Amino acid sequence: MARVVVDVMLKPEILDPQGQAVQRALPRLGFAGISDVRQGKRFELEVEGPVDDAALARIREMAETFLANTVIEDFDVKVES
Amino acid sequence: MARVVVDVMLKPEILDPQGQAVQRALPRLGFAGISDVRQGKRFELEVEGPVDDAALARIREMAETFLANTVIEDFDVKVES
Amino acid sequence: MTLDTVKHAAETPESGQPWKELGLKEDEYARIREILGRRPTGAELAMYSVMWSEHCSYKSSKVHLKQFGEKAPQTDALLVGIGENAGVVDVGQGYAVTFKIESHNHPSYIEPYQGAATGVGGIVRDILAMGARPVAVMDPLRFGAADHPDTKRVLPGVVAGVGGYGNCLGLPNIGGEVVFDPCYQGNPLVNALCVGVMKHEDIHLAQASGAGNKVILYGARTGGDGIGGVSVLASETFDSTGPSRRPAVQVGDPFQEKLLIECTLEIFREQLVAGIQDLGGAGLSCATSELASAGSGGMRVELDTVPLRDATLSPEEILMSESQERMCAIVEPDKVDRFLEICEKWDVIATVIGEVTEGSRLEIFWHGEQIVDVPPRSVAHEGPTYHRPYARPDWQDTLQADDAGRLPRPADSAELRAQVLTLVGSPNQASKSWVTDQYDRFVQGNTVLAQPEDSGVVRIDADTDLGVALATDGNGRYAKLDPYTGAQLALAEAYRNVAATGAKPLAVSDCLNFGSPEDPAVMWQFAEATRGLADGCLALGTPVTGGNVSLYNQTGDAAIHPTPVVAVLGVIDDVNRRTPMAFGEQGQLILLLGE
Amino acid sequence: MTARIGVVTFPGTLDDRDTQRAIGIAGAEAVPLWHRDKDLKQVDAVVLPGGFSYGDYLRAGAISRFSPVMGSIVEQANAGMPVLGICNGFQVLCEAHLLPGAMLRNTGLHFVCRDQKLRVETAATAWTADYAAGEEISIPLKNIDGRYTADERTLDDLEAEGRVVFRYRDVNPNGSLRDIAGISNAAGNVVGLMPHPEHAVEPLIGTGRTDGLAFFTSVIKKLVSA
Ligand SMILES: Nc1ncnc2c1ncn2[C@@H]1O[C@H](COP(=O)(O)OP(=O)(O)O)[C@@H](O)[C@H]1O
Repeated sequence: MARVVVDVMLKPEILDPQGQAVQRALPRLGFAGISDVRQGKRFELEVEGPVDDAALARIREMAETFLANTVIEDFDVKVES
Repeated sequence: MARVVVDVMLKPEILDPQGQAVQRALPRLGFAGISDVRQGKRFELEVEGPVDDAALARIREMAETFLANTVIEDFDVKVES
Repeated sequence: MTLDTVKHAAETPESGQPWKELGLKEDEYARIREILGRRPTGAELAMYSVMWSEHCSYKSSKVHLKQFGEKAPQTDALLVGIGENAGVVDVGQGYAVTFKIESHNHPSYIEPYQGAATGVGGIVRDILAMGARPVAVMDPLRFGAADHPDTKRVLPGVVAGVGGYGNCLGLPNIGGEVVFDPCYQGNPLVNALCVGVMKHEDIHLAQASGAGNKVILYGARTGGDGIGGVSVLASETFDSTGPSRRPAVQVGDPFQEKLLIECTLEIFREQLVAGIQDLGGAGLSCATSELASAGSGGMRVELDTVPLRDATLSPEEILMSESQERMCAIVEPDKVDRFLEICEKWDVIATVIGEVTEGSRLEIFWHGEQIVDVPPRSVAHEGPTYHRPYARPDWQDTLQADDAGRLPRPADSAELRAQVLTLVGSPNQASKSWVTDQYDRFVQGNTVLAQPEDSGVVRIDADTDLGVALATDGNGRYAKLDPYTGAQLALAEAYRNVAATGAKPLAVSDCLNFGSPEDPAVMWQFAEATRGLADGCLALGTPVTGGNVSLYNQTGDAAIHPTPVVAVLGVIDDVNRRTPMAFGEQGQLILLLGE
Repeated sequence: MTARIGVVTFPGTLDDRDTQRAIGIAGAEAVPLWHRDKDLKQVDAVVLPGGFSYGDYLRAGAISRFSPVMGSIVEQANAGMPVLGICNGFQVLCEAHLLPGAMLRNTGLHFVCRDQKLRVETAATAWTADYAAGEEISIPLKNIDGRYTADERTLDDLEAEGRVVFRYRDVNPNGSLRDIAGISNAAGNVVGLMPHPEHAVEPLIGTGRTDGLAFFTSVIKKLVSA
């Protein structure tokens, strides 16, 4: 069984109030030196069978049509070693 | 400027309703062969200054006390290359 | 490791058992051995320990709670009284209403969002299990000082959790309280109320009768979450991790609960269940033993059939798991197929896990071996009873002597002005809309009055405009000064708030939040408050139909103020005649009633 | 003839029964539709009601969009059938690409429940004919993922084509771009909005206003006269 990770982040031009809220809170908590925070989603998929090119292509399609809404989000697919 | 990523996932033994809903939907959408899905959060932090051990230790502390609730969540800190 | 079967337990009487770690006292463990005539198996020990915990057995409080029955006023309105999941009140036109208030204090301190969310989820399932459609929720809350850093952690999470769960279920939030006081710093109070509506003939009870009837577990899969939660709740420390490394916090899935509600209501409509129970604290241990105890026969359960989220769970853990969003139903064999069909329609997992037997024992099997063989009543209804010592604390006189008359008076108009400003600017007086605007009060399209009104009013029949009104009130500061009168004041306030809308108050539910019962001073507060509430209910003619006790709300030696929270339910025959709080038109007279 | 308006129930839909009641009050017959059925039971129009279908997990509307009933609705909507998406229904319509743009978490990050003032920007849709363009109405709003977002070009096109149907007045409760509360497709038969007209049809209930009733009377008139 292999794990494939899909990271989904808001596109850079889209306002991310969650990330901003985190960033604004940091100095109050005593953490300085973080100039920007973006918050997104991480999906961990357990894949049955081999993670070959065909499987990855299917997962990419799944990310594009389902896990991410590409009107507002970018995604990235990675095989976890 | 360097980027540090903090991944926050529900602990394995904790119910993940979101991941479960995604997994249950996949076969209906025609995606077979995914035996489990977990959904978590991904934070991308832009760090001013060098990401040395001291900086990473601080970020780890931030993750532990603020970004994650370690009662139910695990986290992982990675420097993005 | 060998499985600790009933047979094995009988053969190994001397084998040591972790009864202490599970929160049992020595004499309680001895009593279990006496009941069984042998040492309990691991699974039996797990069941007794959770069911005999303070949280499930009310062992410290039940000698006092008895008064609610003994002093119950004469009324025709009560269709089901104390003892069931929730009491049921006749509101006329063939309708019955069930309501109950419960606490989820300790979990909400550990994980505010999920603690509060699962608190709402739990009380909603209680109401559903009576046969009712849940129609509204309320949430009386208490936090530490408004400006304390930990309040900033706890409060937003609790409010988001109450809202996140209730909003997603589609239950309008029609009222509650937000109170700040330093005494709640390490012990916030998260109480949640749910009210549900049904026709008289739809009332369902938690009992397993009729040998051959099937036991069906439906809803979420069982996982390792919340195991030991009950024991942790019952003990005064959070760091006791109990026998297992599993987390004591549960994550709620309001979507699953919404499906459970619709699915269960459809099952009720087709009259497919003979008995039903929700799974809350103590999970399957509680549901199976309570169903069997209240029924006529015994019960046999094959634990292997329980759908799991985590295949590594031991039988003890499956019995103790507090995984949310589960229900247990007793179904006649010829109705099982239809039952499962409706569950499939709603994407709800349902499994036959056992059946009602001729016998009188609750028997549980694992891999074909018997691991539990107990008289169910001894688990569910015959737990220990404590007569804890109580005594009026010696500081009570000093406290009462320090009355408002000793406060300095404002010397001039500037000081008076400053005092008024301080008062109206205090977090306890300020508008609560920053909280309540995060709650959906419109969903279901029947909300007649909600925040900021004195009580919530919902229509329950759109044709006749029959409605119910609900208010919750409590004042820990009054109750600390005088627990007897303080409880009555809470009752009187909620009663007035309901009456002021034009509704007729009918019944009471209460959530009694106190410190450690092992402290005689706290126990005295508890005894006085229950006595006050019972006397007050008798005087007003409104019976207590059910409620909840939350003890051990204390940090070290410091207990919270005694905080009885009282909910009053009223009926209004025509919601068109409700009276809102705001002034009406210009020129109307303002009258002050009372002393 | 009585118009027949379908109301879809997805798992987790909350406002289906209220919407059915509102349709009845407006004088049409409400027909329940189930997410697993392709069959639209020959209704004349469809409402996708509010709620948290599939718990709003993943993204609001993202899972519902793939249900069998949506296949039929997309087909009929493209053929001109009036479709209204309220709140979660609006989110489903965006995810299904019947309407452009997407809905994001409110900028305030909280669930917001309030009596919301709106301006009706156009009466030229199937669902707003009984209003006057420029009219202001107040109806309940309740959401946490209500921030309407689209790229600049899409927004410019929507404005130019008169497809911004509602705009928030006084307060923009969720950070929606250009104060957009609701939009339509090019033909004007498909409308989506975040606030809840079905909660504003009876004087006694909710905010006590009936400003939402005209949504339903608009479409009924259109259907009956067609
Ligand atoms: N946690 C809460 N949940 C829901 N409603 C609340 C909550 N707290 C306060 N409210 C509502 O806000 C209104 C004002 O509350 P409060 O200031 O306590 O009023 P009062 O002092 O008149 O009881 C009431 O309608 C009350 O029901």
